[in-house]
Amino acid sequence: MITTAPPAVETKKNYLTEKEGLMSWLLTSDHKRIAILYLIAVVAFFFIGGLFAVLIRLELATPAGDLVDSNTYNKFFTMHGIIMVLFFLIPSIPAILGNFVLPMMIGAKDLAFPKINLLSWYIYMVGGVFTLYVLLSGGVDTGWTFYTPFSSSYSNGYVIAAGLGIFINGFSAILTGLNFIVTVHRMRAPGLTWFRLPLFVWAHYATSMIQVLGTPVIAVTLFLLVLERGLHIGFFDPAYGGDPVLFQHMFWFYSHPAVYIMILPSMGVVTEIITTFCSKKPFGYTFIAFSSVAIAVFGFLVWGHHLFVSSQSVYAGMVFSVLSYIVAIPSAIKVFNWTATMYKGSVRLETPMLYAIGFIGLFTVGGLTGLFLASLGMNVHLTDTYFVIAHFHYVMVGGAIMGFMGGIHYWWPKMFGVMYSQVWSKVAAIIIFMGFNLTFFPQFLLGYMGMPRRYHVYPAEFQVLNVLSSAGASILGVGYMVAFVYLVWSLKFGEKAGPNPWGATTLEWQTSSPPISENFEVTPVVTQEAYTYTSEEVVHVV
Amino acid sequence: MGEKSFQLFPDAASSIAGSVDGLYAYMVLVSAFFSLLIAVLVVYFAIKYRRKDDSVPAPVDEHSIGGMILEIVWSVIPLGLSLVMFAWGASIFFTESKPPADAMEVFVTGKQWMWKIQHNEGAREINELHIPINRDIRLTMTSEDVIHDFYVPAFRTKADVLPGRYTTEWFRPTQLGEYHIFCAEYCGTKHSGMIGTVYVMSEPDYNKWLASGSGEGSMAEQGQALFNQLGCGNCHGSSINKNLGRCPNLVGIFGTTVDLKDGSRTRVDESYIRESILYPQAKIVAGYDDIMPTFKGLLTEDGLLKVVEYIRSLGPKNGAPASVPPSPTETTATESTTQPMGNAPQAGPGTQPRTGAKTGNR
Amino acid sequence: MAHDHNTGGQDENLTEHHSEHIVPIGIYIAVFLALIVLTWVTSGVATLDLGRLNIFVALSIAIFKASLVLLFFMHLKWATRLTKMIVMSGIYWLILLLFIVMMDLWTRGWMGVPGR
Amino acid sequence: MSSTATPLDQTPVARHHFENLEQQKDASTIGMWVFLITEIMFFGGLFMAYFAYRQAYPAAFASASNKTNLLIGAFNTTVLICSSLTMALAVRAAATGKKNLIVLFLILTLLLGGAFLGVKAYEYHDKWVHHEVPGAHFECEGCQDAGHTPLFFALYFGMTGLHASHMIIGFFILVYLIRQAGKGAYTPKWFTPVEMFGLYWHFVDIVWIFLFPLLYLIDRSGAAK
Repeated sequence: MITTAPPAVETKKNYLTEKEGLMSWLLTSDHKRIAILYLIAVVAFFFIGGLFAVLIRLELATPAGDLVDSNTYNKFFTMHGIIMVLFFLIPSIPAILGNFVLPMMIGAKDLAFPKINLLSWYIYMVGGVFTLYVLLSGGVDTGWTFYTPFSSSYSNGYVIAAGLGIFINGFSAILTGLNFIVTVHRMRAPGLTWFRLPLFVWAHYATSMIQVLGTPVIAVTLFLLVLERGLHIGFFDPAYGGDPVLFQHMFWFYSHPAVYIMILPSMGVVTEIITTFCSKKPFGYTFIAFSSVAIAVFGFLVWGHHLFVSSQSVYAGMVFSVLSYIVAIPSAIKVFNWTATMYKGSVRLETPMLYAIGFIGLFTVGGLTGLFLASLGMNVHLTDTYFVIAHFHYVMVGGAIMGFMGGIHYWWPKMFGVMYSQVWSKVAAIIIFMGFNLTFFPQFLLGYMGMPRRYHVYPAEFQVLNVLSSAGASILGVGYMVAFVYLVWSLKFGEKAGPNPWGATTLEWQTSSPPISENFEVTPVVTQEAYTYTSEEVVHVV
Repeated sequence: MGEKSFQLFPDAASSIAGSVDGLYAYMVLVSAFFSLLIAVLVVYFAIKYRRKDDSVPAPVDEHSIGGMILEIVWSVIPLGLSLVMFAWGASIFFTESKPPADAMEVFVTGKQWMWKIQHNEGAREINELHIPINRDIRLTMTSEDVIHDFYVPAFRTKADVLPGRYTTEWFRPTQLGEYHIFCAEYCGTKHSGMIGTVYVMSEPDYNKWLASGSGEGSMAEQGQALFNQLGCGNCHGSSINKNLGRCPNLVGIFGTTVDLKDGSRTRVDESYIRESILYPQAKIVAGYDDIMPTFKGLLTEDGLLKVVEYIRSLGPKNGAPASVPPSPTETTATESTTQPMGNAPQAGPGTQPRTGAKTGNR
Repeated sequence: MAHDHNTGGQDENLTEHHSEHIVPIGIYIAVFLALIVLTWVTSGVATLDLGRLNIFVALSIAIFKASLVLLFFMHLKWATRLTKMIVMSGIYWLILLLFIVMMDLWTRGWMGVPGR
Repeated sequence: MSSTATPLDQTPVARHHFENLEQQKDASTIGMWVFLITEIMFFGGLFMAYFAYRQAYPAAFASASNKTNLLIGAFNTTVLICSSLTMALAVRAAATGKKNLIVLFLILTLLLGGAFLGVKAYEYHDKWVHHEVPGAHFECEGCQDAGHTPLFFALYFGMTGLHASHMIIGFFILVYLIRQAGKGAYTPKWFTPVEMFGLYWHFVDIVWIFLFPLLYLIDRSGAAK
């Protein structure tokens, strides 16, 4: 694929060392440095959100509410949801890995609007500060879904501050998406046609479409909610003549596609990892590429499956149900194509590949259980139970976070020029996989038995499964901690990684590790399709 | 329910539970098949094609293994299987959405954080629901504050309970016993305390329970009392004094479709009556002026339900599909409570007073 | 090789002068007059009782006016295919939002069961 | 609007990560249009709420809409269309390199926009005086379905308020542009900020073109009474 692969010149400074001092980071417009800024902030939010998860699982280890009172518990799961969904999952892969890798993958020096990129980080931080303020001043207890009229007229929490935090944060996602769209259209290296693009880029392009088209709707919805709560101007509360189901429509118009914001980039990461570690062109390139776009487009047509029991009309429910089944097909196509890519590949079970395989397994389960929830008759029984919790954690933790971890491990040598411990990283991957399944599989059973979500105390017959789940959560937590420790350790003590430790073919591996500030010594010219592996080109360094 | 400390599968205690479980079994089978298929293939490929030296495999020509055909196969088969899920689920949902016409009426009001339940015969209970086995039960539900959700896992059904409107849920219990009622829509601090119990009883036990209940009269009677107390009859008239001219007479309108002033039509159902009491000007019947004041704030949700039930008991015009002869048990159960209905004048052309009263009292 | 070779990887024929299209002043004036006239026409028509046609007429005129602004003031008429696609996707998604939610609101009550 | 950072007093050059000026302009144009579709969706949420409630409570919307002043509304629409024309002419002046005309037309745009906001402020004040602002003291004299009329006014203030806030943001950018244009920052080779702001201003105009019939023109004939 590549014609210019300049050797890493040792004397040339890389993007990490070229400028020094805090201000050089805070005022940078280098997409790679902004990615690092995001990495630090997003991981911090991940651990805050994770702390709440730990507290939730601790409380649920016993049926009675003996650790905290109901009000506190409600704040725990609300903060867990808000932080994990809006401050971790949505920015995680696009803003960190996408920001870092996407311009390099298309042979560009930077994103189209570097200053807007930095601005989006600051907006994210301002949104984050609002959220932390909510957290420290007493929390919010509405659930991350903010359903009216509870949120607008009954909740005692800091709904307005939380709503503003999410509102502000939304613009960060919009700007990132806008930047990616323009970059992919305008900044590709010579010769890099659409069908030579790495599939990671396709996935991010589709993600950006959702961010740009969906996020404004949640912003205006929360804006109306804040008006209703703050000024008692009625929009959704029946007491003012409003329709609370309209809020749900507007909320899920964004928040269902938001699930695809979380999973599509992860799918892109997994595609990259699988092709690299099978040294093989992905099976069905065009199908994987177009399935990303199909998910983004059809993903906007299915939000009503969150409203089957909400007094939405039966006929609307039927339309949403059948559309939900149709949007499942592109995901199925991807899973089959990944599997087929491994066929007759040259499989190396390095750490990123372990995460990718874990992703395929967990995402398959997450996706298939989504089919249960798309079915009207089944949804009536299962919605708002732990089945839903298990389903979306299989998709978001088993899918999105596995992809994130895989991506971090895959591009870590590129980002920092160092390699982490191969042994510990594999151990951590296996611990995370086991812990995850132990945490969330019992929740499927709980859900079918009817345990509702957001329950602080629960009947005794649910305890055994809840204890299993809590045990799994502690294993999962250990897994993440181990990963955190050896990754940080590697920054200082890790072995130096070459420019292309995995023998990958995409453009970002054709420059030094860490890259120079301009990414490439010379703008690369692309003459081949993506993922063309030939025996000579692969440099196996590890 | 209570004595079991551990179980892996919920009780199945309603007529719908069997079909939901059947669909569940189908979905579990399909999911298990595909999960295992993918897992086995991935693990097998990972082992079989594990890299042994640094050579790179010859690229696989997608055409040689029928790439396009494979893509079509693995798109179409899952689509077919999932459309079965859709059709099956939709048919169950349709059944769940359409209560049988002769279902027994129970009224549910959700409130932070309790369930208030009123039986048509007048019995009232909190966080408990006593119902007879093998009878269709129809819940008409509303909320006084936030959104709740009435969920009985053993019946495999739930529906949101919203403020400002009525929602409906129905089931037919098929197993004696006690089952959980959960609030399944997050409703605030004590959300997880908003639970209750359904007691499915045999018919005689149920009648006995009903007889020991309160003597406040049936829902419709209490509704009629409110109707008179608020002076509604002064304008809307009654069955004897049918035409006062300024306001539509309410006898026999329930379930019919009326023409509105703005040229559209609406069906007279619980929601419409509710809206007309609270927002009388929203949908004015053709030929009348907007002279009715709002009763917002003057009626509680419970009271509103009673008035609505009273107007329903005035019944559809004769021959309307909703009037089904009551079953013998109902007659015995409601015989005594129908007497006060005699206070309401029961004449007038086109109205079958006894049937109307009993229809309402079912 | 960089400076004389920038379009290889980019979308087809996007480098023509899309933005510098100089529109004759006459077109601007004509569009402007049309917009003004339509504003007063739509205000006038609104005072007639056309029943359900009223909203239809009002929205049609509004859509027509918006199209004039888009095409001429915003130069969409001379814009690249990509720009047109971006605008169309925005409009498409807006219609999606409006139409699908209205689909729910319109079909409520068809069952004849409250809340279904 | 990244290009606002471009140096003013020299021949414009592409920022380092662009191959050339053409690519940079292209990028700005696409970026601006993508931004505008996010704006479409942003207002779209309010339009959604509007249509939902209008179809649910037609009588309330009809009578509440009659509380607005048709003449003022039509006048203000005219003012805004005029400002759109001057904006279009400002862009044209930039493209043809007439520096003084740019400044003139931008100032006209600013003045017309100011007139629009002034009229809007008068209307708000009028509503405030007549207690037609949703809230505790709300009343709507002679309105039908009084229970639902606050919804109309909530949407009225929500939609026109959001629209006005876009205009106020536009004001600040206009002032900046006028200053830069006065310094001769925009040449036929590079006038991206003026052009991008033009797109924004016309978009704001389009929003109003829809708000006007939706808020002012319901049942003006009084047929529903």
